[in-house]
Amino acid sequence: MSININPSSNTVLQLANISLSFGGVKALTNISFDVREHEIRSIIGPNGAGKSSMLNVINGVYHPQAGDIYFRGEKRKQMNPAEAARQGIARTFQNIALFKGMTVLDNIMTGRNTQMKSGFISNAIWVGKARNEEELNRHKVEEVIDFLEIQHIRKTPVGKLPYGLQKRVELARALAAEPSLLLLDEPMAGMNVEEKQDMCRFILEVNQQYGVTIVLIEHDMGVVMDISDRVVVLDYGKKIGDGLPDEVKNNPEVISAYLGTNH
Amino acid sequence: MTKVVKTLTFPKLLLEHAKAIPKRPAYREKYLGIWQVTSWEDNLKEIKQLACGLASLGFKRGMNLAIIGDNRPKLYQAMVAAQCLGGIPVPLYQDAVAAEMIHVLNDAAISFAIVEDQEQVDKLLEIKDQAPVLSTIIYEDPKGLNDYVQSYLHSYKQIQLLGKTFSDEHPEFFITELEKGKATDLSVILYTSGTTGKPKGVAHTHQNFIRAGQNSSQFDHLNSEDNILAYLPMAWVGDHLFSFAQAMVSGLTVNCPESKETVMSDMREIGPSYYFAPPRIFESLLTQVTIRMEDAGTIKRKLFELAMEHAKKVGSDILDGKPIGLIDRLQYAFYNLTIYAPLRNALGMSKIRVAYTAGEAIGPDLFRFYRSIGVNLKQFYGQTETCAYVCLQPDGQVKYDSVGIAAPGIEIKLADTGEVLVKGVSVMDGYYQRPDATAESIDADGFFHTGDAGIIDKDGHLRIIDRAKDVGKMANGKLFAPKYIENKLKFFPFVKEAVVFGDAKEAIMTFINIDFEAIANWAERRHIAFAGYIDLASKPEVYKMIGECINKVNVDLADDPMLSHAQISRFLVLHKELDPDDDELTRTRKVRRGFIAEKYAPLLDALYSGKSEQFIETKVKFEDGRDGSISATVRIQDASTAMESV
Amino acid sequence: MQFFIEIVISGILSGLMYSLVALGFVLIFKASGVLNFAQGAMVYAAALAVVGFIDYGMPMWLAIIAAFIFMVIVGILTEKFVLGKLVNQPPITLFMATIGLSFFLDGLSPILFGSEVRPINLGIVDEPIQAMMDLTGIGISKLDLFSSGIIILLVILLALLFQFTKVGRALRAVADDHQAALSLGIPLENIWAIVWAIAGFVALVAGLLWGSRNGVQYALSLTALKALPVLILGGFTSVPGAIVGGIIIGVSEKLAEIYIPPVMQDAFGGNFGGIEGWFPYIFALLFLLVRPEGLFGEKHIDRV
Amino acid sequence: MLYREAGQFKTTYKSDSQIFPILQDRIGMALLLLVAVIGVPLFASEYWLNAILIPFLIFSLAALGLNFLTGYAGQLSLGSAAFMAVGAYATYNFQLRIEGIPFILSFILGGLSAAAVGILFGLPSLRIKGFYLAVATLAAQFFVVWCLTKFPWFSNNSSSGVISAQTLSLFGFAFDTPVSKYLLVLVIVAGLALLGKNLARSSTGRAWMAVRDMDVAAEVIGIPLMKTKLMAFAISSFYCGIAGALYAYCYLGSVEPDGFSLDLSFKILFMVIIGGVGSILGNFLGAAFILLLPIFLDIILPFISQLFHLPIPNSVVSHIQLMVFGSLIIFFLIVEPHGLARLWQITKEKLRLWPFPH
Repeated sequence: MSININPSSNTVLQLANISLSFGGVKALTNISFDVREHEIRSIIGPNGAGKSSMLNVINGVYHPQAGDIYFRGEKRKQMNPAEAARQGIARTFQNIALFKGMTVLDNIMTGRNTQMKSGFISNAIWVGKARNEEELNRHKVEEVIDFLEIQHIRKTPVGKLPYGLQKRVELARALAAEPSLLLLDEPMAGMNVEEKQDMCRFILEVNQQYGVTIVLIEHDMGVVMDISDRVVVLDYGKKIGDGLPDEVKNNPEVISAYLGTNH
Repeated sequence: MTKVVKTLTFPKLLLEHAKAIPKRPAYREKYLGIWQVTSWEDNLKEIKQLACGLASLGFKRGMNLAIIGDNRPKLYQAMVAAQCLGGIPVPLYQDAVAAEMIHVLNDAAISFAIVEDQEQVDKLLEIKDQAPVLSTIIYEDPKGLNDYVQSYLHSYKQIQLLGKTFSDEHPEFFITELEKGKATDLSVILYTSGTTGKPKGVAHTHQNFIRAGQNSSQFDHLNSEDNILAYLPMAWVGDHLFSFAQAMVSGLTVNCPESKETVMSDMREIGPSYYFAPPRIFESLLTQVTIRMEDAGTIKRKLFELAMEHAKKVGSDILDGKPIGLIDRLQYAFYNLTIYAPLRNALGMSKIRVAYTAGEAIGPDLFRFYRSIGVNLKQFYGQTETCAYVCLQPDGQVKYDSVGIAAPGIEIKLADTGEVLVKGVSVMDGYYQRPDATAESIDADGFFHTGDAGIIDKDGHLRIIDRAKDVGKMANGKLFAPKYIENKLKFFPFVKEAVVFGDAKEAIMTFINIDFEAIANWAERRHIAFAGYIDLASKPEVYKMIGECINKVNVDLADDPMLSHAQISRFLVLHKELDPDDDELTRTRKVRRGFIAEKYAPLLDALYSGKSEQFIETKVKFEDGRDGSISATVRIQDASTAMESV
Repeated sequence: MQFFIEIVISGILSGLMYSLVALGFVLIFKASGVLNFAQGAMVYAAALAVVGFIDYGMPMWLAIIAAFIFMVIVGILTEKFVLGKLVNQPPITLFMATIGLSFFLDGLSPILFGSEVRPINLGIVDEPIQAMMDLTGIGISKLDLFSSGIIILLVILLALLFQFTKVGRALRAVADDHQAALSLGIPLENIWAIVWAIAGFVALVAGLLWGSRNGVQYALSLTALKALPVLILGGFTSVPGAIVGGIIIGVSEKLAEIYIPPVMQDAFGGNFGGIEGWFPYIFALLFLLVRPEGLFGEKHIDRV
Repeated sequence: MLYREAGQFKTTYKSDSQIFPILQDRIGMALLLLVAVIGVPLFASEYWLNAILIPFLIFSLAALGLNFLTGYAGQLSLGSAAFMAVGAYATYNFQLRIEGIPFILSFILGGLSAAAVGILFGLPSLRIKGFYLAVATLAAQFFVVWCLTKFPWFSNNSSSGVISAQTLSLFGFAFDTPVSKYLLVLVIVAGLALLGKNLARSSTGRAWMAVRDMDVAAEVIGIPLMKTKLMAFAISSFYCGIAGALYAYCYLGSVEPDGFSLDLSFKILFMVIIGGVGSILGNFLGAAFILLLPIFLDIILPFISQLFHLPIPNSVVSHIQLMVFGSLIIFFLIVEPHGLARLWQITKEKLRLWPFPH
């Protein structure tokens, strides 16, 4: 996997006064924060605080009514998912969004689609270009499979896998795209301790070994405080805290927000 | 096939193959989803680069190179690389915990180590202070290691790059160093599993293993077309003979599985033509077969049973080429099409020409099963000190209770204690820096004392009954051969381990270790609920069933005039599985009877004092290395003995 | 002008007939999220049942009751043996199952009730109302008017049912949230069975009305195809949508029938009649491209 | 049971991603083709060729076309017959109006015309989903058939739009015997099936399945929905178009627009469902099943009626056919939503595991 560094500034992503609402319901109100190159940036907050919506805004699944997004210095009102992907933003979803009808291998291969250029005609004829490209990308994918230690389920249909492994496969699919910015939506939700440890290990290695910038949503405070460089706290769609883990931990507003809900 | 030359070494064999069969695969390794092939010429290139790299780091003639990891081509290549420089590879058991490694590292004065991955690196770093000489660690798989800062850590790749530049500067270096090698140089140091005391380093010369390899290869006509699956510890003499010596001699292809979990499926993919496994593996395979067949439909199961009966009847005779009636042959052919062949296929044994087993006595039924479905399974005999090369079973004269005849170039005789003595090509140079120990085990006439008690039957086949020292006398002065009885017990699929006591005692007692998988399955089918290992082990039903097994053994013993007195009178089922990590078994899973006797003294006393149950608490080491203890009240039961048949 | 009005009115009236069939679709879709392609086949079956029972010697009223019972049974069996077995399957699968169901019914009902074309006589003749004719010169068939009346009545009836009965509330609840429906203490299966029964009743009414116009024949089964564009237009879940959509389709279709073919005739020559087969679809489709959520449907966002 | 996979290891991704990775399958396929190319022409009767094998192959192709759209890309279509019609009529006109055009070329052009129409009616799929789209495809069904009937130009002014296919000839060789037609169809269908399989296992196919299984996720990993969906419509229609051309030229000889009715569309849909959505093999199984079923019923029903001494008039027979069709669809959707193809897959797995049950 290639390291993709933007020399111009070390702020990769800047969100300015983002507001988002569905019909009348306000999901996000006037939220601003930034993400720096190579950091692990966590977004925390009680359920329904708008964390997932935040990610959806970042990679363009939702389009905010107000506010601007600066990605790699480029200003835009909103992102478009496919374009975001082509620019190196990959993500996983809170409730797994794998392609149920396909094998693990194929699922991860779809992560390479943006890199695969051969048209449908050469695909149909198969020999030559398309095939070489297929093999090249298969090799890349196999590296990811090796990295995430899922060799043994390579050819299993994802539907048949236990939850923890599915999460891992989804991460694999995201990594296969060789992203520079990786959005993880509760990658450890519903995992047992062992699975969580593995997942932590992988996230850290992705971040350190391949220099991928990571925006992380996670409920497990222990994990968040351990691995993130900086933390944003949302509550009812508003930002109530932002800073280093320790700062956030001792922020009274945050504490009160969390006292209300049990996390 | 190469002639035996006084100067022949493994590196020189490498050169020969690289010249003679450059394009043939030397190694295959399942990696990134496919079998990555290393041809003999590439093999040479890789090894040359590594060797030169090691040299440039200061690895010199006479030094020892520790090798730790699962079976990987790069680690096998590392062995040859060391030998090219006149160094000596020292493979360690990769699943040993760090502490266990200290002794070997110091005993062999290891300064260089080539290891597989982060796991092994961490172990070495953990004990580096206790192994002062250790100065350089080279890892094959960089995963997770990139933020390790230690200056003495290098990746395999780096070293090979170093080697490239080095050999560019000194083009002649590699070949000259290689040529300096003599057949009488040490080629490897293998550490004994150490049933008793600290492991000793067994030092072998090139010619030891080359001759053992050549003779055995000729014995079974191995050639560069053959395939073997390398999945047993590299530190174990068997693997060194099969996956290294014989491979280097005959040029056969060594195939390395993707991971421990995938060995079975990888075996299926490769379909080796030459295969070794200790009895326990053949046993667990058979257990799986029986378990899986139990869920089959009635018709299929009936067919299977019929096929198995017919196989019992004529299978092994057909394999031994004995004359068989036409009808039987036709029947066999039919079953072969419908059952045997698919079964061999499912086990990945379709292409096997020769399969060996050794290390432990193998159950007759087990042994016959594989032969009868057309797998040419044979036994051999040997130990670390003899390159695992003493006796072999020739095709056509295979018996389950013998280990075959003296192998080419080997002379065997029995001491009057019944101990087996061996002399010949494969006998070690000596224990590494232990002349005392060497003197103990190799006598003036050059015979190595195996420590096994055996007898030689009428057609010259050797039959091992027990460890010589374990063949004790009972209080009444009659012969007591615990291992012999233990093996008989272990032939039952439900008995995983058995420990028999009775030396200098008036009665014979035994601990049983149940095979959890098999018995759990057995229990489920009888709707016997159980909470876990301990609970299951203490179930009356289980005791009843084990009791029956023991009775069978007693009946069996009664038939043998020499042993009819040595019947089991009482037994108990242990509440925990005997485990190498708790030192109850050796790494090669031999029971340490003495140690167990001490550790479970209360139970043993209870057996002899006639109690019907006994509480005990035992220390255990958990997988993650933590210490803990488990306790249970173990039931004890009398066994029904059989009348001596006159 | 007069002519135009006459067309519009007849359009409205025939549109209401479409609405009636569409209504059947909506009911089932609201309750169980199934697009019941067999609705047309049910109309056919119902009508056949009526004439069939009459042939067996029942009086009209009894035949109708018997037919209703028959439809209820069909509905319940469908719920039990088709949809009941397909829970948690993707909607498309359920849809295809109903296609299978429609084939099944199209095969079954003629076997039970005979396949030859027969009239239904509701005692209302299909002729213009004289008085109105004299007054405005606009001819409206009594039967059409009667039918429309029935349909409006039916809609009101359903509305009341949905508003003021426990079952109705359950039905509405189940439409937006199965859990909520369960909390009302009515098992889903029953609710669905009831819905199918109601749909069966609607089909019966449709069968009677259509049948009384152009006789009971296989063509009735194709009324489903009439209703589908109405559904795209009005949305699968909206009763008013079905009504309004039906009227829009009916009117636009009639107008198109009159005004488009001549234009094309001038352009290409030849006869371009019979556009009612496709016109509603293209019309609805174009409408949809402008307003994907349909007439009354609300925009929905994929939650991820 | 006949599988002997031990020793069939893959040393390259090429060999790992073959269509038939297992040797025994490759052998089986080779034998099958051998029989189809040599055995059938030698032994099959005219009836078999004309009434069963040729339509079987043609419908398989049409089903394959629909399967791309519905099975792989998840866009349900009820208008396949319309695209077949476009293919048939376009080919006819290219033959008719372009002097000495090679028929292969006219077939391809016919297919492309169908593809164009496909894209046109696929456009709604960008705004609407699921049922709405399914219903929308009905528009294509009705509109196309109507156009072909009403615009005399398409049918060269023949009454009620009937066209009678010109004889196909290549380098002076005329495909006018059943055998020659059969072989022609076989070659075309086999070729297109191979291309189809390649598509299905390529990035194109994966993009389709991704859109089918979860379009949001697909978009998020950078798969352009519009391009992917329209391509599915185009390729699907192309295949249907070719099938339509063969239908007219190698099967019926003369066709009328009403021949490409909604019933035909459903027939093809059923082939896909019963054969297996999202499978190449399934289309062939499904086509065979749907084609043979009526024949089977025709044989079996009289027999039954004799058995129970109850006369079954022909009208009833056709009704029973409807019922059987209907109940089979439901049966398959309930019992095996992935159709015969999955059943075959399961049997194959069993054979591979033999003698073990699992």
